[in-house]
Amino acid sequence: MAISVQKEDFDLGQAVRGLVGERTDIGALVTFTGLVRDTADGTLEALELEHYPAMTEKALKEIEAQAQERWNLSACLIIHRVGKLEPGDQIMMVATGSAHRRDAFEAAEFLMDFLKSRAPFWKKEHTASGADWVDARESDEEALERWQR
Amino acid sequence: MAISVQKEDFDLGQAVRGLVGERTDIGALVTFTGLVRDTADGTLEALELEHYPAMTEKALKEIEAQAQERWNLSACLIIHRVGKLEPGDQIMMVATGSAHRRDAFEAAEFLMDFLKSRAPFWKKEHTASGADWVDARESDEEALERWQR
Amino acid sequence: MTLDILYFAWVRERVGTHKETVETSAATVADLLAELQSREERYALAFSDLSAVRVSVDQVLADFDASLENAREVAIFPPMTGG
Amino acid sequence: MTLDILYFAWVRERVGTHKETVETSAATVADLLAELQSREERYALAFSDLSAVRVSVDQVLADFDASLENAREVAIFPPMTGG
Repeated sequence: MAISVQKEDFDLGQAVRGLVGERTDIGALVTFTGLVRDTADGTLEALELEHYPAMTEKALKEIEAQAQERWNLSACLIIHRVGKLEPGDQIMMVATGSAHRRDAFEAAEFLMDFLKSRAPFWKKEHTASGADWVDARESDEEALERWQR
Repeated sequence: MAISVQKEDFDLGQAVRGLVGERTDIGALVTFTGLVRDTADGTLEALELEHYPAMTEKALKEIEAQAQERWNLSACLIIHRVGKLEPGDQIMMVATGSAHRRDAFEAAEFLMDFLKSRAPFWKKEHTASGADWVDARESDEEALERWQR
Repeated sequence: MTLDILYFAWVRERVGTHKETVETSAATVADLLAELQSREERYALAFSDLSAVRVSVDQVLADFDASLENAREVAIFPPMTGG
Repeated sequence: MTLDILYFAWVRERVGTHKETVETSAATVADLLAELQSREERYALAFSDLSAVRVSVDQVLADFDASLENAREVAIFPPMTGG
């Protein structure tokens, strides 16, 4: 129910506290944080995130609405950063709160699987030897298939 | 690789920052936080957590070792509180970090399924009308079965 | 009709612009792409492998055979890599 | 042999103590439970429904037919409710 696309970093604890607030009906809260992972040879200088602003919010709201429809969620949050990040930096997070853990876990995985290949973000890796757009992974498309029912 | 049983509250953001540190090989970090959920009629005054100290650390280490064996985990954390808590309070958390999200998600779910019914904690609900030990749930035993292979 | 076309990531780099406004009578996304490809080499290059290209019509993901009737904005980009 | 026995949650409340040391020659956990049950009403009550009781031997979960050979500490408690 909260979506933010931002350049600034975020604090996981603060985000979750803001989401839960004074509520006492949430028993289970799952978060996923995506971090900038260095290349295997340790040469990553920066990860640049481009997005399609007019579409991003629409896409994230649609993905969130689908999660709300499929699971009993009391709370849901998506934060995605854009701009230039460094290895180890936080890229994005989702948080899902529910009465029970199964809903929270499944909804968080669902959000991530859709964010990976259905939200209009593109990543470019900058290394000493140049810059390359990150290829979409076959496994990310496969991950989506299990939610088709 | 880090286990703590404590009376004090914890901060999700701080816990995760401590776990990740300066590492740049973690692309995916999943957390689960268990919160004190009020009863359906809103009469919960406190949740009391009892544990078996000599066994707790052994059990948590064993559960964590199993997770490490089954998934590629770069980082793993379990914090479990004991004592008297109020509705909305944080009870416990796990965090799992990995290169890719599937490992982090599955390992976190595995840890939670085992913590629920294989770690020596017992919960007692205090309401205006008295105190009752929380019954183990059939569904928690069923949740364990899917990890048996 | 008048259509805004947006390009992202390496499609943007190959086409050489982020956004342009075109006059077209293309009925579908596929028609539009073919029209652009025939117009200039840089489009032909950018869309040479259609399996590596995704499109949206008015900010909603669409197939190549999607109709452009009443469309205002088309975007062309590589498979998304969010999260 | 001398054995420390620990009780938790409602088992502790029904038995009325958290920890006691007993002299026993019980060969298995089941033998030990039967011995305690025959000793006093409060044990009989606490262990009346064995399907609601779990045990550990030296801090490791065990079955009722687990041997007590070389055991130092047995704990008796309801199904755990962590997390």
